[in-house]
Amino acid sequence: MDKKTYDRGDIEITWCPGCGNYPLLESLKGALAGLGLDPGEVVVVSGIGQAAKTPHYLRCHMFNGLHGRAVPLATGVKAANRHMTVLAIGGDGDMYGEGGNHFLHAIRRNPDITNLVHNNMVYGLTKGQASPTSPLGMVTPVQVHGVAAEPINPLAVAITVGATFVARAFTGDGEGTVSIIQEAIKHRGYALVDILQPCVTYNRVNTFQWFSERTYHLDESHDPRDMMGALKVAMDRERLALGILYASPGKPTFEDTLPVYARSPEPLHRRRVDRALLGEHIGEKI
Amino acid sequence: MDKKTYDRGDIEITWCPGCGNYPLLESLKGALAGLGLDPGEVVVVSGIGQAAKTPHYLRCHMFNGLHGRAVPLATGVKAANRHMTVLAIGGDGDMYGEGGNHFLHAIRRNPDITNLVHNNMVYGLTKGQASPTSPLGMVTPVQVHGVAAEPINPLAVAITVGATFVARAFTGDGEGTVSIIQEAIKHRGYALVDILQPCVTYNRVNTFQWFSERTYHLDESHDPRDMMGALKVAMDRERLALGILYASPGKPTFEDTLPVYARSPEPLHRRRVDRALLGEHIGEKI
Amino acid sequence: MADRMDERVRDVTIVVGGEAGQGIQTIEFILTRVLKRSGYHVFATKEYMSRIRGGSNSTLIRVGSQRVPANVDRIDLLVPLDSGALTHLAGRISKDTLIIGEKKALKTEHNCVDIPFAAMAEEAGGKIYANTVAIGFLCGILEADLAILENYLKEYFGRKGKEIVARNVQAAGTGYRAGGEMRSAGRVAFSIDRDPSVAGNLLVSGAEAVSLGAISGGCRFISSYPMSPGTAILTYLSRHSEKFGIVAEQAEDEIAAVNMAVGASYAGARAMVTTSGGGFALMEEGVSLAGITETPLVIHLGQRPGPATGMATRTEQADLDLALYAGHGEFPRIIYAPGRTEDAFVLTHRAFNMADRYQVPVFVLTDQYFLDSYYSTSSLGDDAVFNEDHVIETDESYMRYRLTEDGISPRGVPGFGTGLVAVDSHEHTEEGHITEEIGVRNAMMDKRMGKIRAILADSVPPVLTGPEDYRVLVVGWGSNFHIIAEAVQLLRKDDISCLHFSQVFPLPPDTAELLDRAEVTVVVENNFGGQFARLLRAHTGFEAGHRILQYDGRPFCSELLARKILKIARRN
Amino acid sequence: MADRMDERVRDVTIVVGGEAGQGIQTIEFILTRVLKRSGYHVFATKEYMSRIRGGSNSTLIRVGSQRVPANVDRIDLLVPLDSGALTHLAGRISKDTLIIGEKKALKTEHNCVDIPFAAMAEEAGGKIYANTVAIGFLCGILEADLAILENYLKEYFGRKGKEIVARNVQAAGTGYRAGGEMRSAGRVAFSIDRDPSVAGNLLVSGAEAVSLGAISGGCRFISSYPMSPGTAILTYLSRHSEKFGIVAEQAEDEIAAVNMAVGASYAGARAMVTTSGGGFALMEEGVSLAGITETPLVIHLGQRPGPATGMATRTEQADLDLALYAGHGEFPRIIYAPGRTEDAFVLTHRAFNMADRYQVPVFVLTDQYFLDSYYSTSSLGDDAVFNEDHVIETDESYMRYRLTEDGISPRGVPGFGTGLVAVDSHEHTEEGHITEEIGVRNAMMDKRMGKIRAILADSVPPVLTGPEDYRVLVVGWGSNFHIIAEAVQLLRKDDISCLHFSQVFPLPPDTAELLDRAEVTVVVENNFGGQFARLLRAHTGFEAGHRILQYDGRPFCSELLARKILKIARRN
Ligand SMILES: Cc1ncc(C[n+]2csc(CCOP(=O)(O)OP(=O)(O)O)c2C)c(N)n1
Ligand SMILES: Cc1ncc(C[n+]2csc(CCOP(=O)(O)OP(=O)(O)O)c2C)c(N)n1
Ligand code: SF4
Ligand code: SF4
Ligand SMILES: [Mg+2]
Ligand SMILES: [Mg+2]
Repeated sequence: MDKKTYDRGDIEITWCPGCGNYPLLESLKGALAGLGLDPGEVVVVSGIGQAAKTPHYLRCHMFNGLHGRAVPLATGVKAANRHMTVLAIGGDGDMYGEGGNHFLHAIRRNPDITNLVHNNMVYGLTKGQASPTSPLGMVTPVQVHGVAAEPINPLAVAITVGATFVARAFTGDGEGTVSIIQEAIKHRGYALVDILQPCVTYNRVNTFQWFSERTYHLDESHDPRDMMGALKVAMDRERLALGILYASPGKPTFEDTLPVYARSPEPLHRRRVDRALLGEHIGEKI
Repeated sequence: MDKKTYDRGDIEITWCPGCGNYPLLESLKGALAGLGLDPGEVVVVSGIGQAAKTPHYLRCHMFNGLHGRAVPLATGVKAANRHMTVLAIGGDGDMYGEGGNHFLHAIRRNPDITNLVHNNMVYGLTKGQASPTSPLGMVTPVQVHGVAAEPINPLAVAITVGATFVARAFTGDGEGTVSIIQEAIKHRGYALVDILQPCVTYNRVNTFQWFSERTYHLDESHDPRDMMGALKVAMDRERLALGILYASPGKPTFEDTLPVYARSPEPLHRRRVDRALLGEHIGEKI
Repeated sequence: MADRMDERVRDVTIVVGGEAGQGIQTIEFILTRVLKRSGYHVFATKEYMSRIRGGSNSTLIRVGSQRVPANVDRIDLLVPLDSGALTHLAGRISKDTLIIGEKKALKTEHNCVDIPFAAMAEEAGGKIYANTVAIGFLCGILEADLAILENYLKEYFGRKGKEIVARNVQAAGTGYRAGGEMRSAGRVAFSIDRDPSVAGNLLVSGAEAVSLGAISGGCRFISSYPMSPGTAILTYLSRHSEKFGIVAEQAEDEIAAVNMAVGASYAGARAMVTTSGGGFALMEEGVSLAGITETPLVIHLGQRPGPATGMATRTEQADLDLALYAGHGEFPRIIYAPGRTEDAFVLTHRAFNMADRYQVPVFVLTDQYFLDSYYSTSSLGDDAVFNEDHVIETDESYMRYRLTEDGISPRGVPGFGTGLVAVDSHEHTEEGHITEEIGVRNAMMDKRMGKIRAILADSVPPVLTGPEDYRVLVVGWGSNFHIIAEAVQLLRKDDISCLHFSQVFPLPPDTAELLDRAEVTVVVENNFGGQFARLLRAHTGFEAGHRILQYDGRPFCSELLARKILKIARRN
Repeated sequence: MADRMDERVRDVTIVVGGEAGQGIQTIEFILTRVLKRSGYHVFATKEYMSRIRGGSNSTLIRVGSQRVPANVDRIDLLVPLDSGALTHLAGRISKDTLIIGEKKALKTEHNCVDIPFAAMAEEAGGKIYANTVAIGFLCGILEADLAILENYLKEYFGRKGKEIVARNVQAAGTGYRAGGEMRSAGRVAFSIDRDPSVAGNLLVSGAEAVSLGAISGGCRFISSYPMSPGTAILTYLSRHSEKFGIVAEQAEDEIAAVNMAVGASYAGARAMVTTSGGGFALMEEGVSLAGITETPLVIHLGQRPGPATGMATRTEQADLDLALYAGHGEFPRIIYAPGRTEDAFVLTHRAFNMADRYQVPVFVLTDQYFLDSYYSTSSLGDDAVFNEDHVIETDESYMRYRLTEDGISPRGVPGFGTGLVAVDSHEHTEEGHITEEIGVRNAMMDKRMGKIRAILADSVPPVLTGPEDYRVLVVGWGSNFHIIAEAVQLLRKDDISCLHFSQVFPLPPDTAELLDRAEVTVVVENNFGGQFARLLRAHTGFEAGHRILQYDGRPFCSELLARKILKIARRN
């Protein structure tokens, strides 16, 4: 399928020129088209932020929700209709800051959704404050004396919480990003892809070059089924591995555990109330 | 100091007979008294739940706040007055469920507070629903088909997020609990003590015996400064280590990084506005 | 005011008090069912502390020849399971209260019939059967049918084995005989007529009625975080999730809960959340999201006293304002506050239809008193309800926010039809994409807010009880329905009526007219501020002359309320 | 209505439009300062899209002989930095608008003076100086002082090195001369008197005034999560945190923010949060906590259009209801909505005193328009304010919630004195420990709610502008102060006055009386529902005859508002 299938046509994209979100958007379109997914079977949910504008630039179903809340919203969408391919997209602030609790618990719940985090290590849309992934010492309009809180390590956290698919991509690596996103979508269960994305306007520390110098591709020697091995790679803050750090397929998804789908995969909106059964049930209250 | 110093006298304690919270309360009093802390220098903050009732049973300063929010509240208290010894107490639902986001970010921020989590692996006060630490398969009034979400591993998460003091205690081990709490209080920075606490009313799986059979004490062979080693111990869900899994002192605390304390440790409530300085500052707007 | 003794003939109020964990609930459960099956109207309500064991709780059971489903202060028969119950209920024990139990253990100076439940239980096999003796005793005193009691005990204890059943039957019999003897001895003066048709009545609590209304309304998704008294709905739907095909998920917090529900609703599942004030406060941003995205959402808000944690297991009606103005920005909403269990069923059902019809958040506002009370009723009205279907199959030209005459854009869901469904929390175009354009903003605000007109025309009118040509009008809303009705009935005045609102927002169209007709208006509310009275004033300009407010965490009592109403009626 | 040309003599409205990132802000910044130092009154406000680069934004600068600090629709001089600005502002360009710029590039049919800024900039060293040329040009046309402009450029660009300074000075000079020539050619008809005293005036934005008021009020702790337009206060206090000894913490979310602030306040630090509607919705449970624990808390709520994400960088006054009823349960609160920058300073200062005095949450309710606007003013009133000290040193008998006559319990903090300070989110005893006891509950509710009486007596009265014996009263609140004042002034009618509320809750005691005196009342609000009008009705019974509402995300314009008021005044 041509990735143009996902183009919305002549629309204005409001990111800054040179922003890492542009190549990311292209990778995402490529990944979706490459999997042969019809836009009608794809639902892209997002929070609020620069990254979270992404669904407006895609021709498919979309729900641009609240800052920090894309993951529970996507969980609800998927639970109501298993036939949909559901992605939850947002920035590092969106997903690890405001949405931090959902990050933890979505992993535990394991809905079959793909979580793409545009990690530019800064709050873009609100003009450059520190995000949970901002490096120590980074000076911002609020962190005037430099960031003092330890940056979060989302990949390591995801692994310890029990995520079954954990990967890192870099917008500078279009091809790699496409294939990682595709693997993440194909994975049954919650899949995290943390995508290093330079913000040319507000992050003067973690630039394209900074990322280029520190990233490397995982090769065959890396076993994505070895949890402690993956954790070790994830804990390395000096050299940033690109690729699938951890993947352990086979765990039941959230939807698998729902009794509504025990007998039928039919989307919930197609179902009607069994009034006879309800009548019987109410009769038990006599 | 006699631990009776911390007794509130003739008050009614509303926990169920046999609840693990009773020995825990005693250990806590013992730990505070043992450190020679005057009740006037101790502030105990809690959320809502059975565990969170604890401060009502202690003679010291207390703030019984909202479900899930003890940690940010305690952070505010400590930031406003460094002279106080501040504890944040609550249940597993309180701290890892509703309060999950604060758990992550308090670790990053590293305020000098002690976080005691009464981990009974169930929601006690609300009558027996699953908590984030409830074991897979546990049947409850809401999880009627058994818990389906992977229990969270708070110690492992804390370590990957960068906590500098991570310990586990068990109410069945009073002495051990006293000394772990004391070490946690003495530690400069955020200290997590996850305390295994049997709930005799709602948790029929993780009973006193269940805990007794699975817990063991860390011995000298364990190096609490070895992060990956600690992580390995924390990741073990079969055998539950008691003691200090990880301790890495020396990291600046949140308060250390605050410019208000650069020149003076004086509590904020003692400070007065420098009107001359303000006048000068306003004058710059001409 | 009516003669109390006269009332007493028609109905008896029994209170059982004791510690949490002593079995009050079991007594209430069995007793109400056996009495109902014996042909008596029953009503039960409870009050309890926020703790799992110990403390002092009580349940109130009214038994009558007619329906008496309202809380009262008076206690005719008091069964204290421990002496703490006497202290706890001291303020409500009068000279007419008959205390039943072991006099020595209770050490009371009140009117006490010495019945050694524990000793009687020992006969049947152990102290553990004391509660069953008490049940038997109460059945005996009330002339319930012994066979029905025995059968019910067999049903109830069946899975515990024959021996347990036999002992319970024996204990009940012992009690029953003692009760009968006391009755024969003329120590009690009830004469409650039986109504055989009551045997076939339902016993449904407020919480069950809301839950059943949700199932009936086609609820397919509930995500919530436990919080008293809202939890009951989550528990009920969880328990029956397989049977009725419902996703019932305990979320990590209330924010996740509301966002999951909005997501499920976007995908076409009728969705709800249930919570209480504090949890709801956390959901407000999500309610605003439902508002601007026009995603149907049903919110059950079970009120309890605030602020903050307040009194977790008590009752109050102080979150009307909260529901009314929840969420930032302006968007339409509907608030139902059922007063009767039947209303709770029908209105919760209706909430799902209305949410879908107008694509707005709809509240079902209850409280602890309402949720924890139940009474005999012939039907929930489930035959009269049906589910509307407002989801359309989309085609390629589909636009989620198409501007239409009535402001309602046909609602598509992903995967049903060939259209794409784009939904946005920003102000958006007809296609559902972000915009800041003035013209579009105005059109979208007008479209959303304009729906209020149609919603108004589709109102649930208030219920007037009493004469049409009232001089005094007692106004209530939500859980106060029966309490006010009984209070006014006790007064036996032909110029006092009650007007009860179960749709509290928007105010039904004829509200002002109904209020204006009264010379004296009294608004009765379980809160400090008189929130409904203020709502009436803000929207109709009508200022209620009098307000009867109570904010101690307890429901009104009909006879005490009657006195307050009478005082106002007499003076004005 | 007054003759527009006549107005024009006294003040000129300049609009600079272009993409985000093109330097509009710099032009505005330098121009307003140079003009003010030259003796002109200035006012500036901006409107912008929710994006970092591109789009189309604009800033409006009014220059006058007198203070004219209100938004207007008309544009006298338009400086479009790109052709997009003309499209963006098309609706506001009239035959009287003079467009200044490179005619060819702008391709406009409107009245355009061809000034090749880019080419002129090349002379000075490059296109990059085009904005400075424009600044110079505007100064020239307005007869600002060239020396002041040159000095200011030296100051402003000083740290960039001599060459940059020299080129800017040169560019400005080129522009200045061109402006002067145009003026001499008689193409503009302003005659704005200079007032030398203005040179010493302050230029303080709404956001700065709130921030300075907070510092002045003794704020020691601010914890917040970024959200437009609330962020500005966090940024300001962060920038000056070291100087003024303030803990300024960016929290992980709004819930953490409010709970941290409550914790800090409990420990004795004057504490605040700043946010906007969506973030505030998440804080409501925390506000309720402050309510029941009687912990002082100041909340700055910068409104923007909702629902949900709405229009993130636009303005609205639609969260009055939200602030008013935020949090579950009932507790007293105070809401200030400053209308002038001086008020913002004084009332934010006062908010801290009142929060401490009454131990209640106090809101400072602003909006994007207010926060982003500024004008010349002689003083903020900082000489008149002082900080009260309400924290006591405790002794061993200390009880945090001691019942007192006026409901105010002396407030101790941990570590100051020998007492213990126990605070509880449940209903609590005088000692601060959990209780469910009816008597205590009632006493505590009465105590807390009773504080409203004292708060009322301690009100900030509304400001009446215009004759005392008005026939028509135009009522406003918050950011509308100057817009309404100018609108009414434009009408020059001696029977129309304006009444502005900066304390919107509780309503000051004389409110009803002031409203009743008018024959015709018009409430002007930047929202859909007329929230303040409803508040007036709910609390005073007074129904405003007319409402002028706007909810398109933009502030009112004084001359357009004047027309609407006139229409109403004429017809009634
Ligand atoms: C509840 C709430 N709080 C705050 C905001 C304001 N806000 C919008 S985007 C954003 C952060 C953006 O950072 P990030 O998520 O990293 O996305 P980016 O812009 O960097 O892609 C914030 C704080 C909001 N919209 N809602
Ligand atoms: C915002 C909010 N949501 C929900 C509740 C209800 N609630 C009170 S305690 C509790 C959970 C208790 O579990 P846990 O924290 O594990 O404490 P435990 O009782 O087991 O000690 C809940 C859900 C609340 N008080 N506030
Ligand atoms: S601010 Fe940064 S992240 Fe946002 S669009 Fe610009 S470059 Fe991209
Ligand atoms: S319910 Fe469980 S945790 Fe709570 S008091 Fe009882 S035993 Fe303890
Ligand atoms: Mg970011
Ligand atoms: Mg627990």
